[in-house]
Amino acid sequence: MTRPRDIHDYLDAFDDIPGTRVYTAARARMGYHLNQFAMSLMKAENRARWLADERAYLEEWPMTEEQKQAVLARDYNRLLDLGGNIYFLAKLFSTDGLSFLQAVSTMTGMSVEDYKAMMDAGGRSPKGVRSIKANREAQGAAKEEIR
Amino acid sequence: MTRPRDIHDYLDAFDDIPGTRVYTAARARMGYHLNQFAMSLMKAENRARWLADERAYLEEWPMTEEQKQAVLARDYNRLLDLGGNIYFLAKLFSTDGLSFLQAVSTMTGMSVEDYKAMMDAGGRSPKGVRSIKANREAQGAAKEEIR
Amino acid sequence: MARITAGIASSHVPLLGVAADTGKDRDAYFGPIFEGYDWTRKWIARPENKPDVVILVYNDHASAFDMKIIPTFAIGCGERYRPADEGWGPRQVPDVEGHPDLAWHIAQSLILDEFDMTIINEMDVDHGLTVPLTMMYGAPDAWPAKVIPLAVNVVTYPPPSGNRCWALGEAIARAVQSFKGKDLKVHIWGTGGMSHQLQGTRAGLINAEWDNMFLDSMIGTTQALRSIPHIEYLRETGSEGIEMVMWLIMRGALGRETRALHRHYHVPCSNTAIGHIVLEPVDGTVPASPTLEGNNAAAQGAI
Amino acid sequence: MARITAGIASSHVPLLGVAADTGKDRDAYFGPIFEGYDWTRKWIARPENKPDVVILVYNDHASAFDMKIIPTFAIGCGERYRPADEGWGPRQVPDVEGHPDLAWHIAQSLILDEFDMTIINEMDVDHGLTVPLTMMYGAPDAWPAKVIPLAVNVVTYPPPSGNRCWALGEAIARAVQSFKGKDLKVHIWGTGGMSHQLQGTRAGLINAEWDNMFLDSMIGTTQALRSIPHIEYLRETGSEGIEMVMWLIMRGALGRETRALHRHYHVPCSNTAIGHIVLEPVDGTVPASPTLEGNNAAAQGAI
Ligand SMILES: [Fe+3]
Ligand SMILES: [Fe+3]
Repeated sequence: MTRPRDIHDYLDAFDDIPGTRVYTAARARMGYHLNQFAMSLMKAENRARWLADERAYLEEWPMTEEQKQAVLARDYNRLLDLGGNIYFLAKLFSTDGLSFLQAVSTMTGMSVEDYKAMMDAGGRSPKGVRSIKANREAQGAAKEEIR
Repeated sequence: MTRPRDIHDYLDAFDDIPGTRVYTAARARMGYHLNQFAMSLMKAENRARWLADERAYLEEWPMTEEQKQAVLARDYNRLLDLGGNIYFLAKLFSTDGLSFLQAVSTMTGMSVEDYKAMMDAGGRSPKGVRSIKANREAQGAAKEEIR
Repeated sequence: MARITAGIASSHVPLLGVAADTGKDRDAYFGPIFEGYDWTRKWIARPENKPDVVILVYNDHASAFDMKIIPTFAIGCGERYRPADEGWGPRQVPDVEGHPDLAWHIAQSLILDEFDMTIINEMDVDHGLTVPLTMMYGAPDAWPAKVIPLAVNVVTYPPPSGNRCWALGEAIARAVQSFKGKDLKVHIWGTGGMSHQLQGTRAGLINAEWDNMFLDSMIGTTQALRSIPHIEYLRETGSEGIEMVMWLIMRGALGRETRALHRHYHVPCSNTAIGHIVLEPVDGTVPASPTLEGNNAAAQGAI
Repeated sequence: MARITAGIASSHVPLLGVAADTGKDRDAYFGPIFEGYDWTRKWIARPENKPDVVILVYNDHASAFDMKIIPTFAIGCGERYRPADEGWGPRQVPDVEGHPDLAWHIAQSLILDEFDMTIINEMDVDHGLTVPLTMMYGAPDAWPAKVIPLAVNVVTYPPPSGNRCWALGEAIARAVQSFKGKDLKVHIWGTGGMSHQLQGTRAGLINAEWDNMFLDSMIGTTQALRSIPHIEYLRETGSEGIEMVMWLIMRGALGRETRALHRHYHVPCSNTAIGHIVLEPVDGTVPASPTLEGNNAAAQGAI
C-alpha cells in the first residue's frame, strides 16, 4: 500500500470489528462527563447520594439528556455508543450490585443464563466476528458460488 | 572510559558544580512534605491560615523539625539542603510578598542591592564556578608553579 | 546489586479477588482456576525463589486515574499504596509497600534511556495490582514482597505498542542491573488478559488458540510477539485482550532467552480466559542503552 | 490539513507577567526587554503570519502538578485552561482556549510513534504558559490563537534529554502534517531559559556567550544542540538553564533547516537572561516514523 500510514488508518481499522467500540479519542471526548460521573461513584458518600435520588445526582453533571436517559435505563450498549467506557461504567453497575458477567451479558442480546452457559462452554468463538469487511467478502463469494 | 555509564555517573557529576543542588530523586524524597507544604500555599484560604499562625500550620505537615525551623527562619539555602525545590519554595516567598530576585539574593551572601547591581551589570560569570574538581586542579597547578 | 530472577504473567480479573476474599476460591467454579496457581504459591514461598521486590506491571481501571490525566507509563516511587475503592468498598487486603530506593533508581534510569515516564508518589491501587498478589500469595497479614507499581494505559487508545512495551522491559532490566543498593532479588510480573471482551454484541469472545500461541511465544528466544499490532489483539482476543501488551514488558525484561517453569490456562473466569505462566531468564542479556545521557562518555565527562 | 509555519522561542520569567499586568512594561528596566518583542507583535498580527493554533511547550512550576505526579511529557487535550494561582492570586489574563481536535490527533499520533505521552484534559496553566502569550500578544480581551499546552518536566531530575526533545518535535511535525481537519496554521513555541540560576551561592549566573551559541545553533541545518548533555546546561547556564531543552522540541518540529526572522537577547530580567527568536522552516522535512503502529502496513492491514 502506498497511502500514508498514520493515525487515520490505525483508527479506521477499528471500525471493521463487529459489535465492538474501541475507546478512542473521539469516544473519550464524547463521553467525558459521563465517565467522570461514573467515576464519582467510587466514593461511598457519592454512592449514597446517587442511590437516594438518581435523577437529582445526574443533574449535577454536564451530560447530554441522551446520556442521562441511558444511565437511568442502564442501557450499556447505548452508553458505549455515547462515549462511555466499560471500566468507568463498572462503577455504575457495581453500585447496583451487578457483577461484570451480569452487566456484560445485557449487551449481547442473550439472557444472563444463556450468556453464562456460553462462557462455561468456552466462550464466544472469534470465527465470523473478526472483520466486517471479511464477512461481507465471504458472503459475496458464497452468492457467487450459488449462481 | 570503561566504567559503566548509567544513572550513578550521571548523578555524581552534579555534585561537582559549586554552590548548586540539583533536584534529584534523593532531594525530592527528602523534601517531599516540605514541598507539598509549600504547594499548599497556592490556595488563598491556606495562605490566610498560614499567615494567621505559621507554627500551627506547619504542625499539620509531617516535616522534620529542622525543616520547620528553616521554613520559619526563611533560610532558603538550608531549605534546599533539606530537599526543598525553588519552584515550590516560591509559593512561600511569594506569600511573604518577596520577588524571585529578593528571595534568591538571600542565598548568595550578598545584600539585595549588591546582588541586583551584579545582575544589572550582566550577572555572575560562569568563570571559576563550573567545576569543583577543575578548580581544585587549577589551584594545584598554581601551587606547582609557585614552587 | 539487584537482579531479575523470574517473570510471572497472570490475569487479574476482579472476580478472583472477590472469590478469594469470600472464601469461594476452592468451590467448583473457582477451584480449577486457583489450583493452577498452587504450584506457583509453593514455588514462590521457597527462600531461593522469594522476591524482595516485585515490579508489578498492571493497568489502572479508572481507579487512581480518571479522564483528567492519562499517563502512558506511570511508575510508583512512593512508600505505600492503599487498595482502591472501585465502587463496592476497598478490598480488605494489606496495604502495598513500595520500594522507593529501587523505584526511583529505575525511574531515573528509564528517563535517561528516553522513556517518558510519569513518576507517581501517591496513589491507590486497584484489582489490576492486588488480584495478582492474592493469586501468588493467598491472604497473608502483610504482602511478603515490596512492590513497584508500573501502571500502563491500555484503556484509552492508543495504548503503547508491543514493541515499546518490550523495549521498556529491556530498559528496566538494565536499570535493575545497575542498582547499587542492597542485594535484591527482583521479580517482574505482567498482568491482565488473556482474551476477553467486556462490551457489545461480541462480548464473551475467547480465543484459546491465539492465547496459547501467545503463551508459547513468551518462551525461548523468539521476539515474534513484539511486532503484533493493536488491531490483531482487538480482532483475535476481544477488546480487552489488549492488556496482554503488558506481559511484553515482563518478557522484554527477562532478556534474550526464557524457560517456562509453570503454565496454566483456564476458560472461563467470568468473561475472561485465565492465563498464567512462570518464566526464568536463561540468557538475560538485553541490548545496551542507545542513548546519550544513559550511555555516552561525553554526557558525564568533566569539562 | 495543518502545517507548522513558524517556531518562536522565548523566556517566560514570571516578572514579565507582573510588569505587563501592572503597566511597567515600558519603564527603564522593562522597556528594553519588551522592545525586543515589538517586531514579533507586529509580525504575528499580520493575517499571513497569525497562527490558528499554538503548540506551546513550557514547564509547569509546581502549579498544575505537585510532587504526587510528575509527567515527563504531558499534552493538554482539553477545551480550556484557567491561569493558575501561583501564590499571589491568578493573573488577570484571559482563559486559554484549547484545540482538542488537533491536540488529540497529535497525542494519538505521538503514542503510535512510541512517545509515552501523558494526556491531560483538565489543568490550570502557570506563568510558563501565560507569560509567552503576553509577550507575543500584549493584553487582548481574548488570546488570538487556540493553544495546545505541552508541559515538560524540567524540575525533577532527570528531565528528558535534548535528543528526546528534538525527536519529539519531529514526531509533532509528522502529526501536524497528517491532521485531516480544517486548514490550520500552527505555530510551535519553545519557552523558558535562557541562562539563570535561582539557588545557592552561585545564583545569578549568566552566560551570554553560551546563550548566543545556543541561539546561533537554532538556525540553519546543524543538529549540534541535540546532543548537549544535561550536565553542560547545568555548568554553563545555571541550574535553571535546563529549561532550554524545551526549545529543542520547537526546533525539532521545524525540520531540516530554519531561517531566523528576528532575534533578541537581553540581560537581565530579574535573575535571568532573556532570549527570544522567531524562526521559519526553510526545509521542513522530518524523518519518517520508525515505528510499527505508526508506519507499517502490517499494523493496519485487514486480516
Ligand atoms: Fe484488567
Ligand atoms: Fe520556567
